[in-house]
Amino acid sequence: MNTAARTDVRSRFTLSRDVMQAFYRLLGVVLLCAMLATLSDVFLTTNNILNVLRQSALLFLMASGLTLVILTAGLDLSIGANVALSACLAASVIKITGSPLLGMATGIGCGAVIGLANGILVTALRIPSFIATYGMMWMLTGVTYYYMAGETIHGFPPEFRQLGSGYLLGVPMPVYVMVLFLLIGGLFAQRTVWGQQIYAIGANPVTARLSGVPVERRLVLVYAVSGAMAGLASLIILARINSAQGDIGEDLTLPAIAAVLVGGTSLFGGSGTVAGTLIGALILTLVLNGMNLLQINSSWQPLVTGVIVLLAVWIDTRARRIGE
Amino acid sequence: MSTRGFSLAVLPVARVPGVAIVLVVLCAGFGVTSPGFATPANIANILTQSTILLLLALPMTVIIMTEGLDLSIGAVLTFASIVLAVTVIATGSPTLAFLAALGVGLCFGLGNGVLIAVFDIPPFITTLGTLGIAQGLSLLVTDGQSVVGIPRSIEQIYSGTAAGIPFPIIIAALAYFITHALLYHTRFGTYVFALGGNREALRVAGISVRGMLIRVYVFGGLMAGFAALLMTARLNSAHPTAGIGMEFDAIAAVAVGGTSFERGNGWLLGTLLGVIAVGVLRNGLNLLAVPSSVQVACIGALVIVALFIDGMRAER
Amino acid sequence: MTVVPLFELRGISKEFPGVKALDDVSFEIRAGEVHMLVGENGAGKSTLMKILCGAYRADRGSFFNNGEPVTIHDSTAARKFGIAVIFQDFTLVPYLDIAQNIFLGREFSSRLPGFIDRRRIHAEAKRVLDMIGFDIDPRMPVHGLGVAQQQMVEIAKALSQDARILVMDEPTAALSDRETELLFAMIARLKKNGVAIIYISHRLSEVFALGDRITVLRDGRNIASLLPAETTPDQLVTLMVGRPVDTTYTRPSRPTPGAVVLDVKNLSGPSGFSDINLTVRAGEIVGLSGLVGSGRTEVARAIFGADRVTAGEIRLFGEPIGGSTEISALRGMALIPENRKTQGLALARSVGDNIVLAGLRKLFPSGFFFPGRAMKAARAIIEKLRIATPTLRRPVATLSGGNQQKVVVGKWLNADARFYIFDEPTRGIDVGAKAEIFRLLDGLVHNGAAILMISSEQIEIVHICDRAYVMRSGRIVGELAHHELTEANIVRLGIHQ
Amino acid sequence: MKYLAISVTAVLTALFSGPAFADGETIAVFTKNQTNPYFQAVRVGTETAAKALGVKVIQYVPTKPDSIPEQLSQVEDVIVKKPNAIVFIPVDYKALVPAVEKINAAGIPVTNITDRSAGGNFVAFVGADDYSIGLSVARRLLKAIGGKGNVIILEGVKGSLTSTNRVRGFNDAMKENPDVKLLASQPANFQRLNALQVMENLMQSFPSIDGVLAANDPMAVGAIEALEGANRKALVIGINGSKEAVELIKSGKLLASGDFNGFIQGCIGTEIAVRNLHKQPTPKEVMLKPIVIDKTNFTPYEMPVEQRACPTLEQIVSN
Repeated sequence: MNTAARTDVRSRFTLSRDVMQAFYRLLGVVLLCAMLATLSDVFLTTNNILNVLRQSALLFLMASGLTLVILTAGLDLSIGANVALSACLAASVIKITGSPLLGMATGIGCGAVIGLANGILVTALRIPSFIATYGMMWMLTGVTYYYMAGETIHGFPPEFRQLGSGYLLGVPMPVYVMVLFLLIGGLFAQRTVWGQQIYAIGANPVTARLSGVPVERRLVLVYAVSGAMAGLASLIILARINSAQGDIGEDLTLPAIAAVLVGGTSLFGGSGTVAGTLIGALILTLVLNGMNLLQINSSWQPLVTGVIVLLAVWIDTRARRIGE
Repeated sequence: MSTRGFSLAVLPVARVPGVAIVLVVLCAGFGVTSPGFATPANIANILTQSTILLLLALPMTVIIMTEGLDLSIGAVLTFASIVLAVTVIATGSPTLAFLAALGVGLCFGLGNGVLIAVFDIPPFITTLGTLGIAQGLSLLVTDGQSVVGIPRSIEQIYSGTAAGIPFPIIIAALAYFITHALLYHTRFGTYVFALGGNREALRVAGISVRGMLIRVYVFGGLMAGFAALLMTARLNSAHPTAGIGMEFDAIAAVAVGGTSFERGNGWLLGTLLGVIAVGVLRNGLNLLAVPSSVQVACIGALVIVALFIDGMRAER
Repeated sequence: MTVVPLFELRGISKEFPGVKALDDVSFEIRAGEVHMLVGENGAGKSTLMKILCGAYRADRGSFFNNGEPVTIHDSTAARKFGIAVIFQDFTLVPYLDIAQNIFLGREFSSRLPGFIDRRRIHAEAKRVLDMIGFDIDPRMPVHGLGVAQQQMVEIAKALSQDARILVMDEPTAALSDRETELLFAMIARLKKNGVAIIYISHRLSEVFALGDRITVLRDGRNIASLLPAETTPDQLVTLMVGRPVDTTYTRPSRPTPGAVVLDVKNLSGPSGFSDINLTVRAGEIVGLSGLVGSGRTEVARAIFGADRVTAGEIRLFGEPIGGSTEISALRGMALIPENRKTQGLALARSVGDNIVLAGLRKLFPSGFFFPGRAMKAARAIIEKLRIATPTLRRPVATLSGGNQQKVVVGKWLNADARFYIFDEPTRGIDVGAKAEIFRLLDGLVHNGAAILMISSEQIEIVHICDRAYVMRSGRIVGELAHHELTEANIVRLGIHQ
Repeated sequence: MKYLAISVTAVLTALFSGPAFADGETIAVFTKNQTNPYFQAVRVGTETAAKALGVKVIQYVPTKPDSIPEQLSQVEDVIVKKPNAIVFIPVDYKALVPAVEKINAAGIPVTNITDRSAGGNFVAFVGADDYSIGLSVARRLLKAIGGKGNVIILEGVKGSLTSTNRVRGFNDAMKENPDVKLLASQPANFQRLNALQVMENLMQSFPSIDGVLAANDPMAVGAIEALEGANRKALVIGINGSKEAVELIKSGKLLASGDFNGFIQGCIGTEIAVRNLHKQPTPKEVMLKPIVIDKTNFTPYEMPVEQRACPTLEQIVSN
């Protein structure tokens, strides 16, 4: 008993299984990089690495919020549509007021409000998150289309565009944002009471409730955060492509979900990490980057992505076996 | 809770109203506001349009009852229809082509089943993966082009009628009754309820859970193959984007129909109503010339309202 | 006299990685007898039964059917010898009807291949249900049934396979007294029809009331096979535990009640209770007795804020509360729910995670979580409650029932709760551990806490509680002061006249 | 039950707020999606013309962008409504042939614009020749880089008629300039973000890029953003002559954009449909001249489409 006690004085509260998975996943990234490096001489250049990081930032920001939702055994299919609407609103606010800050506030605010709505549908109205957010996706898309009426908003002040295309000390801005939210997300999940409660809810909502955890409120929070992150992501997109269009968020949702799953977060809730999601986002981005570098027929992209998702999760299940 | 026999086994009590109410409201609303709506021609039109989605929603109901999911079904449909088109053009034999399409469905169904049952990969992820694979294959085979030049004999399957009833409706009706029989009158169906409700019960009864799971996904794949036939006949061609996103429409229809994602609590008739409700909504809005953007929002509203009503019912 | 046993296991041994679950156990069962199988959790009872029904394969040992040597390598083989098991967690499918459940996997075929003959299934099911005197429409879906009814279905299921040997694993654990009587009546009927019954139980009263023979397992070994007449409860427990234990835990001393901690007035709720009035004082253990289904759990949940209430008020330390488990927890109320696994614990998470869950807000008022501090807090609890676990990182699912229960209690010590509601604290816990749980309750009240304890075992109420309320069909029908606290009184109030 | 009432009324109000039909002739217009500005221009064109000609147009757009089955369903629904005429852009030029045949069978006159359908009978086809536009705008860029250097092509959605023809035009222009090297030709699905990321990745492989031929304006914009992000210079051309493109030309960021005038196509398509209804003679085919918009001639394009007036058929056909 004593020795046992001493051994886990330093050890974290997470199960060793998580560590195992993180290891497998990093291994995957390394292998992928090694492969690409041998195939393409430009892959390992600093520029390209920064480039990959910048591209993964967008995916990660959406996926990081989603990770929390999936930790509670929920799902948010509306983030793509959320990005679109938030981006369009933010864009027009910037256009009208000329104030980037106001625009950013709008984008994040809009995202958060949408998330809040999702949270209410799931908790107060008890609609399964899968369906609630699916319906929400359609409604948001409708509003976006209606609002944009097929037009494009473009040309934002340079200081705002720095957020997407700017550099600081030779590193692209989005990378800083990504790192920042990796830390915030990680701390929130691992080092706050709310984070712990979220894990508990994912593991067993009934127990959590009977242990004095305000399950409904935490769920609403989680969806709101997921929405806010989508809002943030929308700003990055805006700043990068310098324009907003109704279809901006299309086909961003499934990749984000894939990133979370490849990142080792379980759909059944209670286990997973934000850091894992970053790795997931990196893997998916690396694949696309590699394909462009090697100029592989883009038709291969969905196929390869699909195979990678399967592989990653299969390795997980194996890791769990060994872990237990 | 009523306790009158068989009906209970078929209808999850709390669920009955939602979709029915919505459907009635929609039909009443459109019937009043849009003259063209309540005509036999239009009703036939709505039903025909709903057939392909129904062919996907039926197996989706069964799959969801096993606490599973099949995100690949739309992409499999697409790939199957491409294979069908390519084969029929190459060989000129519709039968062979149809078998090929079924083959594709079978393979993907089998693949999903094995990955889920044997490799223990959660259905959502498995089928998300196979979705990518099917989509990729479709693009690779066609290079993004539609496949055209299909003999009329295939188109007949969609446009033809028997005794004034369009073939698609007959096929869909058959599919529905077959699925109903499977679900409520065969061992397969009984074990589907058990897969979602209590797998331990199956094990104790000495029935292979894995085998059953695989069968369920194979059923999904095969139905996708049938749907591919209708889709190809309808477009008189095959296109690598034709079925994109249909899996979510199907899942939504099932959920709207009152099948819950837990404990094998499913309701096949609800799925049928759900599919029709979506069809009626789209058709009615088109007849009213409602702007597309509003239509998009309405579809979302339909899904949420239907489940909202169910939720309210479930409370008491 | 030499009776050829209906079925016999000889020299059964079974090893799991690290543990010798069964060590040369021999066990025989005769036609028409009720054979009690007793022993602490982990003594090897369920392993033995799993081997009997073919779920596990023995490493060593032989089987004899009517004296003939046979082998049991899988469940179908076991079924061939008419061995059927009724597990604690039922193997029923909620959205199939009773008949389909009874014949699951053995459906009658109709002419069409693969199709089932529903009419025949229902008819046969009706016949079986009549046989056990269970009058219910076989077309009812199972999800609408109560625990007792589901158990009846399980039994019907077993008999429909013409079981000659019926294994029951703590069948009365979730039954009310009346349902228990029905069950016993049926067991008697089965005996007459020559069915042999292997009955696993932790309730000594049952063991002596029902058993024709008793077999005691301890640490995977067959300690004794004896007749009820030859032994006494205390001897039996000593055999089970391996050391003398007083089955009836007696509290060394009782603190004098202090101020009123909980005061409930005219509480009514939609979950099936009305006009509840009760008070609990500091230093008191107050019992809440009554039949299963009399509304005890519902009242507890409502007091804790887990269920809605429609009328009345709840005061904790004079402050009105209700409607929010969060507030209740913050104000120092604790609920130890009746079902550990589904309500008390997050089974997949670690022991440490579970222990700190309820206390998070108290331990980390800043809102920031520090694993180190959490570990310390958790370890303190583990030592205080003597929870047996190698590390804090072990999934709580791997602990024994007793230790799991301690974790659920420990959860609340961190939240420095001062009013505890225990709902069936000793369910599924073996005799040795029971005493420990009671010692724990005792300790709590001596530190000034107040306790409301729900239990179906009147004997526990009588020995542990200072006072007790008795409920019947959603109402409190009486309060028994310490001197009038007897099983007879509880039963008299509890059951319908 | 209260909730129920609320939700029901909610649906009703949501549903039956659609515009009612006006009397007089109605023309149903089919476009591919609600997100691409090009089709918005087309819709505006049809509406402007309709106002001028005193008819009513109703827009039908798939709720899922470019969804083949859905456009087919919408056609089937519209046939039930029997509008007087239809102006039609097929989501896919081959897969929608059955839809056209259904329209023909219903005896509704249908005018085809933008993407030439592979089958069915049309009153007329109004379009611009993707190939020659691609050719001429590519020539413009290749001339600007002095007939030599490294060029990248950003293709549209694989297999779409528009993309195929425009890229074919690009390639033929390349053939005329043997000294120009084609570094890569990758699809970016007509989308900004894709173009941006594809471009970013390609820039890693190719240190020197002189020109980018993008098959539509959004992709051109994506490429420009990518280049700016990496502080690299290259001439970029796009196609469509969208508002955004014109502004970029004005500010010198975009070299040129091929004028694929959706507005005029909308106008003329509608006008032909109406003339046909009035039994007036109509040309079987109207092809807009390939015009390259650049610094020299962008001014007329600055006016937002909503404010432009439709040219008459004669004006178009004559010049």
